[in-house]
Amino acid sequence: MSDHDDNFDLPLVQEPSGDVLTLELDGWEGPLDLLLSLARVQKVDLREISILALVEQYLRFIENAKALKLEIAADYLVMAAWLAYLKSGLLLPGDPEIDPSPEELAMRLQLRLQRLNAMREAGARLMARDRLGRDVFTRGLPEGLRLVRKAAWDASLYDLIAAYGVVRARAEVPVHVVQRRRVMTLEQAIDRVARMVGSAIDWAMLESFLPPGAEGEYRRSALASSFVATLELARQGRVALMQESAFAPLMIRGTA
Amino acid sequence: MSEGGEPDDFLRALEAALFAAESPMTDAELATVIGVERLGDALLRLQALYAGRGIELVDRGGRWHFQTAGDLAHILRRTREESRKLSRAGIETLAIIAYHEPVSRAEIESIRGVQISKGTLDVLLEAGWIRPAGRREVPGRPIIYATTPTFLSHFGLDSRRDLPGIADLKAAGLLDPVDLAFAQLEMEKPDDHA
Amino acid sequence: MSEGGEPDDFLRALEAALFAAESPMTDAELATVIGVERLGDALLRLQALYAGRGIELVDRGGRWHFQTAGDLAHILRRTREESRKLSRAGIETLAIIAYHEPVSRAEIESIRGVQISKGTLDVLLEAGWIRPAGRREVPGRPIIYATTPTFLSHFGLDSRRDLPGIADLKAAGLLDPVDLAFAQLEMEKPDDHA
Repeated sequence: MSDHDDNFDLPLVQEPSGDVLTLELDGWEGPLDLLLSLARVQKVDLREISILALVEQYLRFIENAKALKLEIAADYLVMAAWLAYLKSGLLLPGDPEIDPSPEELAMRLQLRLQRLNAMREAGARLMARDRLGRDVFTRGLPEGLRLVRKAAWDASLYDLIAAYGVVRARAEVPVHVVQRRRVMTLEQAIDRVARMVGSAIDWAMLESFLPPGAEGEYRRSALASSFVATLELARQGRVALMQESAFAPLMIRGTA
Repeated sequence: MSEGGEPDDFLRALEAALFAAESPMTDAELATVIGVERLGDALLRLQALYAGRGIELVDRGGRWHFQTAGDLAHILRRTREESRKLSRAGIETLAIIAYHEPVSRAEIESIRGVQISKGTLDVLLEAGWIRPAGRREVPGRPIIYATTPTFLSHFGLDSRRDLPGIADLKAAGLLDPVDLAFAQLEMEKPDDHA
Repeated sequence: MSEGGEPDDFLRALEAALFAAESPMTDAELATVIGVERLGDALLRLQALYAGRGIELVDRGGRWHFQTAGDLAHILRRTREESRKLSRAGIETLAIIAYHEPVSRAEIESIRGVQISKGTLDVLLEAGWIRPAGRREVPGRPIIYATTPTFLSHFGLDSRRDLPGIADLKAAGLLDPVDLAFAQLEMEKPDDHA
């Protein structure tokens, strides 16, 4: 594992310009595929590969690719971030608080690679079998039998669903509908916060001005609008705002 | 085997070639297929091997082929009832009924965007795949159609709920315009590192 | 005949029916064609009769047919059939469906670590090797896929138990249900309209 760059089984592609070598990322079907090829380079049983070494190879590979200013698909970067996290977990002294543990995550990654590898080999063995119509043949000139519960009209399930696909594709006029989302408008928020703050003398958290039971997107909308509303009300001198530190709760009080 | 022990590889190859052939073959063609100079008496030996069996090897004017023994002809199809492919209109209509049942003819036409001929529904009715399922209580009281148990068994479905939904069709690439789907067949590069 | 004298009329009729059939036949279909109640061990006797010959009788998931012997492939191989080669994605997807069936699309994707591009399932469906096999009763009720009898005959398998190495893979736990939740967490895609 010492001779880093030679370890990579990378297809190298010569750019037309001739001076830049690029790594062909298209050669891999996603990060797991790349990890598996890297793992295979360790030339040991997949059950015994070193996940740490593998993680380092992957990260180095992505670094190389970045250095060569390649377009790297987002999922490769997501995997790189995840592996960097895993690596730090594996290197640092074990923190029993973290669940699942880095060791468990490493084991699962190993298992996933084994599973993919198993399927890849299974596929190759399947394709290498004696196949009907290529290696073995049925009778070339069958006389045919008396019909036994065979419908005279022939159509397969595939024909059926493909036909429906065609019908739908033909009928489908692309219509884009903007989904109506429940939002709290700025006007509503100003109205609401002004009304509520009028009766409050003590400092109150911004969140306490949200409608009770607001959830999900509506809550986010209400929070954003209420925040802007408090800024507007503060500008008008109707409320005072206070925050002890960055990201601390935003406190509001009426000035009246 | 009656003609002295196991057939040799030569005879086995000849047997397989005749079996797989799509038309009767001459002595010379067979020799080419199995890669020998001449067949000698191999065809006669193979013929003897099959004597009295359910199928026999016959020589028709210098061309050889296997055929069912004459006395067993009753199990063969007498009327060449070709199983016919359903027309495109037929399969589309059937698909629409399966996905939307019960539907009236006008509804099918509006989904297909094309009129359907009377014959199309007749073929589906005759095949036993659809049945009239009452009338829609709207002006004109049109007949509505639904699929039958025969339909389900023919297409290997346990229930209509097993039909892939729109999202599945889309995911499988079946909602793409035809030429686009073809381009994505992904059958191209022979891969070397599988 | 090696298996004790001339074949009886019953065996002759069975042989003729299998030779004449245009597609693999089940035990029950064959019994109907030759007009008997049940076949008993006749298929196995016929299979023994053809052992070692250029043609053999095979059982593909309960459907029987004659085919040429595998060791004669070098003589009979037809290259033109090979023109459409399955992509690597196609081969892997087929293997996953065969070894894990029934599986949903999401499960296939989680094993491969990439999304299935449009057309991959389509190609396998069109080849008649896979079929929708109902839905998984989980949120979203995804369609699940399984292999077909055509798959078994194409790849010369008596049943799914004969898939190469399946017993070992099972024993090694490599075919256990996928930990979907974990896989998704880890492989989360930034967008899913690919």
